[in-house]
Amino acid sequence: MSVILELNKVTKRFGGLVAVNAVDLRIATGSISSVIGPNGAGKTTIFNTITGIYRPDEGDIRFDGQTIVGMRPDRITAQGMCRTFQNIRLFHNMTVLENILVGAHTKTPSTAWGAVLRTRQFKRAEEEARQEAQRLLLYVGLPRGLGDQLARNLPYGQQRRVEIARALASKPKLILLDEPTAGMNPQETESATRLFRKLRDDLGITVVLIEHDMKVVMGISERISVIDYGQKIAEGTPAEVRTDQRVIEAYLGRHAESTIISMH
Amino acid sequence: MHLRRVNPFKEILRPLGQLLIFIAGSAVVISAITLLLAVLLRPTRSDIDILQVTLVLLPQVLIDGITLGFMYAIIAMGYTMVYGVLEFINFAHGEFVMFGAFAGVELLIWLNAQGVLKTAELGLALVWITLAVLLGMVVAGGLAVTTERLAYRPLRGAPRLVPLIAAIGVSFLLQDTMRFLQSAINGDFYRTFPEFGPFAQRLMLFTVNLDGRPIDVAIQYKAIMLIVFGVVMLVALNYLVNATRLGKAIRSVAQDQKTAALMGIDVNRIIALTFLIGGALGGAAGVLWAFRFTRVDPYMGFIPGLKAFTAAVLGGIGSIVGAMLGGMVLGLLESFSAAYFSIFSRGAFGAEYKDIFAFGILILVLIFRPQGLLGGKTTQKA
Amino acid sequence: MSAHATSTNRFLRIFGGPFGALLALLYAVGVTYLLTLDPRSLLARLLLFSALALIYFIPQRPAVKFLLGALLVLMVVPAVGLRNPFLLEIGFQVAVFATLALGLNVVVGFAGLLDLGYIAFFAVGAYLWAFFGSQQIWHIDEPPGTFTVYATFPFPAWWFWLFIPLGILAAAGMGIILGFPVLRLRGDYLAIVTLGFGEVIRVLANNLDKPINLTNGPQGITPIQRPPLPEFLTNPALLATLSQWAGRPINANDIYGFFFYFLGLLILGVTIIIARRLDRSKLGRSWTAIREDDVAAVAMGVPLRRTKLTAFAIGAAFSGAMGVLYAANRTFVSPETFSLTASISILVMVILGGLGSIPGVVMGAAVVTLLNIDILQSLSLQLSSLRQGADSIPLLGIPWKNLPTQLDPARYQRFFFGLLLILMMIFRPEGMVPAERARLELHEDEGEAILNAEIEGDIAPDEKLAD
Amino acid sequence: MSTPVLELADVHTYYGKIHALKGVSLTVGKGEIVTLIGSNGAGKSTTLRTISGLLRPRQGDVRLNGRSITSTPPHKIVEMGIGHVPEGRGVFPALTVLENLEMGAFLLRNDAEFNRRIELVFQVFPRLLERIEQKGGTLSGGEQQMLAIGRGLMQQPDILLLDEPSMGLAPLLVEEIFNIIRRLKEEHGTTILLVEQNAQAALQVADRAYVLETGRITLSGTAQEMLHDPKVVAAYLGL
Repeated sequence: MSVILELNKVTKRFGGLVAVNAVDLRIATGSISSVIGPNGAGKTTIFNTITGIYRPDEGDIRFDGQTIVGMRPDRITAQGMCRTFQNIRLFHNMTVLENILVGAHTKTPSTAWGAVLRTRQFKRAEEEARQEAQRLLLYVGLPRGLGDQLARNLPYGQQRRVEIARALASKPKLILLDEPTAGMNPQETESATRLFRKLRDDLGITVVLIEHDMKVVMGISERISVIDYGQKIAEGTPAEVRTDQRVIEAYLGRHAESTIISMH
Repeated sequence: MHLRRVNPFKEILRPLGQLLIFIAGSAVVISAITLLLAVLLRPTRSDIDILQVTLVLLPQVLIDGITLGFMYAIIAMGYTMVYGVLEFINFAHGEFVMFGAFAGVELLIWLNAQGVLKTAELGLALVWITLAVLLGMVVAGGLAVTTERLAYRPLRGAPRLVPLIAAIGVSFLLQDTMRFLQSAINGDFYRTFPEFGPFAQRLMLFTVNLDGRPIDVAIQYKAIMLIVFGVVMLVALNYLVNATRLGKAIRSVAQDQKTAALMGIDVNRIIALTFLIGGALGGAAGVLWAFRFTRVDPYMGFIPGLKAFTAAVLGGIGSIVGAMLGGMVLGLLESFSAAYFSIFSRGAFGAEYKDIFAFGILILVLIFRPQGLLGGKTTQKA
Repeated sequence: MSAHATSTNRFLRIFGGPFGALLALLYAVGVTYLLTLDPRSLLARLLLFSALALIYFIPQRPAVKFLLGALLVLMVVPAVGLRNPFLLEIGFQVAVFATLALGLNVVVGFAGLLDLGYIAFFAVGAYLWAFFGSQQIWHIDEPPGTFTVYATFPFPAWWFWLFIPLGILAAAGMGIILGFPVLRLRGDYLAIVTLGFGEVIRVLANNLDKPINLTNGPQGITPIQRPPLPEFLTNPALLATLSQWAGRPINANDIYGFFFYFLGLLILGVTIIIARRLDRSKLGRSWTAIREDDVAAVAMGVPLRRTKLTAFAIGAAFSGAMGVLYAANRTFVSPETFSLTASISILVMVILGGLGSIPGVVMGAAVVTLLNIDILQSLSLQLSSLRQGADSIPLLGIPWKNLPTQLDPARYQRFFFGLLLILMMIFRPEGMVPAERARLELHEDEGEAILNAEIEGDIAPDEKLAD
Repeated sequence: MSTPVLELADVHTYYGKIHALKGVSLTVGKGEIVTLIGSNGAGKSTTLRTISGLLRPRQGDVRLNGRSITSTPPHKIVEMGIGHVPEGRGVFPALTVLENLEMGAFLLRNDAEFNRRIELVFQVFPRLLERIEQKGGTLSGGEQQMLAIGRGLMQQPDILLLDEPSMGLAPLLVEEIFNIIRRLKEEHGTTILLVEQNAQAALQVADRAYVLETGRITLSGTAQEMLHDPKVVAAYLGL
């Protein structure tokens, strides 16, 4: 089993606060995994550290066999890793299609000179990027006509999908989804979960989620890592994690078995 | 248990102590660097004994720097407070300073015309100056509140560029408004601070012996007065913000307006009051500035405004203590660079470069420590 | 452009169809006639400008609009300019400032980086040609005011053409030099630092007369060479013909008026094309993306550093070219031209026209330039002529001649700029001709957008970039 | 029936052009817990913000204890007896736990009464007493929610508006928060209007419920009825 993403003793501090404390993580190529844990446990900080928004204070992060510590976030994206955000960070005043085109930034070969001179190559690159964006729009389950809408005018659930389409436009090998079903109703959550599985099954993309909705986490993940106070306290299959005493104490609570319904 | 009691004594002594540490600390560090430079450069210069010149100038340069530092600190408070509550750089703050200066100077010119200034002894002269400062505070504070109401309040919640651009507009508008008023009434647009009282006299402190030559170290009454005004204002503001109910309301509005409203705080009123306080401080600084540099004109607010902003950023914008430290450091640096640049470079670079120096510092601070010297990361809004 | 046709108001609708085109043409001809009647009339000039603006807004095909506009700009203005060279001067200045405004628009409008020291790049271009295109090089060891007069220039005048690309490069380089340290700054901090940078350039221009004399200090550099005119333009026969048309003697100096007018228009045209094409390219999207949310943009693979630097460099490049042209046109360059007021006045052009909107910015530049060099000046002239007479100010009863000269409207540019900025921000922040994007924002759909409004306050950029 | 503590009659609220509430009417009686459920964007938070005056309705009436507060500014509404614990908690990050609680009693000038209230808060949330000198921003999510509710209690309001108190909390903490809400009603008789995504948990503690869909109330009844209503079950309980 090959490993696409590997964290070795990664530590991130903010002033005196240790947000992530010597965390080890191994994500198998082609797997679906989740990172769970109480609010403020450091899950999003782990994502930010992996994607280069923060630089780890200690430890090593290897993506596809190569260390990415100190690499700029845009370079990391170009290497084939992309993400969505907890609180949806679309470019609100750009159209849906433009949003996806920005996602395709590293895969669009047009240059500024080409744009000024209107070269044939520029026109072809733009046209291809547009078609690809349109295709992605349909792939994530959005209607065709949505491309020219401003992103801010879309309802919440659709915004989440645009964000995924935007991430997919960079042709990632690995996608990090930060609370992708937060604020969705049960039906939306279900269809989103189907989409995540499709990403792996059809496109072969490795998927890592941060999620609070235990139904999603338990239903989709092959492996789960549990984070508390910046440390990894448990790891394993859903069945293992569900019965782990420390996880129950720190996170799931006594009624874990019964409350696994729709608690986001 | 009485949880809500404030110790007023502590709230006065603490900022006073901080202020003293800031002044002494930055003065010592900057003097030491300058003297070190002088020692290093000494062998390269045959024309003058550079160390001696440096030492002779030093006391005056220090006093100039400290008085300037107080003025920057007082003006910087306005930036910092408004930034604290609205996260917005009030570009027109320098113009409040200018309006305050004109108000004070006009009052003194009028008093002078009545003949009451000529005969003023120290005590009475102090009364007149205080009156002028108070009038400057009232005018500038009132102007700040009016500006907030008319130009900034309609823009609340707009993208950040919008109020900033409006503030630039206010700044320009106020400059030319004053120019127009002065031109229409006086025929010309600048005014001079009338000379009166014994402020030019010096208080001898001590004499030092340098190579057998005695050098008198004295301080002008004017400088003493500027320092006293500065201390009083900084301490009073600290007390207001840290120890009063109003201060608590200001701090909570600064952190989260909506929640503050849900606590029963009238957010609009608090924002208006913040402008009032900031503007009044600016107005006071304006009168003191006029007192120090004599001439007032409609464009005089720009440079002190910019410098004070630099000071606020230097100390950590949003932090009141930071504004005091930033003001001191900047005032001293500027006074040192104005005095020594030319001497150290054999006249190649004159005092004009002190502004470039100030901006250089601003850029360096923003690059390496964007939160400023004292700004913590904890104050960031979620 | 066609998007305007859909939102046309009732007044503009009468300019639709072939009849409307004819009507617009008639209006243009009427204005031209007025101008020829009295070439010095401010009203006629304003009407000419209104005709140009009208042509932009009317519901006609772009080709028709273009033709009508070209007619006015390329034929009517030069023709009337023969009789009143001031018109050409205004045209030239509009072209210069429109180009500057377009450059600033790249930085502020497209990339969202507020630059308050933009005039510095213009200064770089201007001083570049001022230094090499004058005799300053001979004076480098002399303090200002002690000049010996030399007969020759160090470089031939045709080097001007070489210095236009050099000016572009120098300004772009300055843009990058400014860009580097401020890359990490946001919004208001950036504004203050760029303002400081602008002041630094001005202070340097003012003080670099020692230790070596590069800028000649506050006195400025003069004379600066103009590019040589081609033979056929200065042909005595041509000049004679033109003099006859114009009803006044036309000399080589007048020809320079035409020369700079057309050269300015050419550079403006190229600038418009470049700005438009960049806006609709990958780079333009990257600019918008970092303006909207830089963290998300970086996470999508947009290189923050390079994207911001290109905005600074390209924005600066436009004004570098115009700086060279301006120095040649004036034959004199001094620090006064590059004040903060100048930077702000360019910002006013961009804001007034519409942030991010190319036609808007050009229009804003025209309005502000007219205000600056024509309207306020004309009012001042009017006032000073009143001052000669014995009349009194109505209502106040004060004789005009007692009015202080300090009250000349021309001295109150800042007042008008300030007022314009405030009013625009309060009532129409998107500008006279809003960018497509801003217009879309205003026509948002109702319906399901409730949520977005509801959560807007809660979406905070809580993550900060580490780098 | 006596006057309800809170009454909304045909309230219409707009965000600019967007018609967010299209005629919402509801009542909350003394000592009741009433919950407002609905999907994201239905207008639940908008309803609370309209009640506490952060938004002004364009039409309709909001009455507190029979008095109209429709055009009263938010700080006055607080004074009149509405405590609003906003979505996202709104804890002042740079103030300590104690100072945050003090802000809740900003309008109160009586020290004895202040001490009485804060004792009560510490009784409900002993964890806050342990953290009394800690800065609000350094608390965990659950503790911040407790602080926010505690601060609401410091106002001793006639009615407490709770906006998504379980949002972003781990299952363990969600349970704890709902236990506290139940205790507030049972032991202190607090009147509560609760907005929740987690309809299941909300209906467990509530007496009555309203369903809000795109700005309109589409269903109302007792919590028990709701728990068994097939439409509610399908749309909000996800079973």
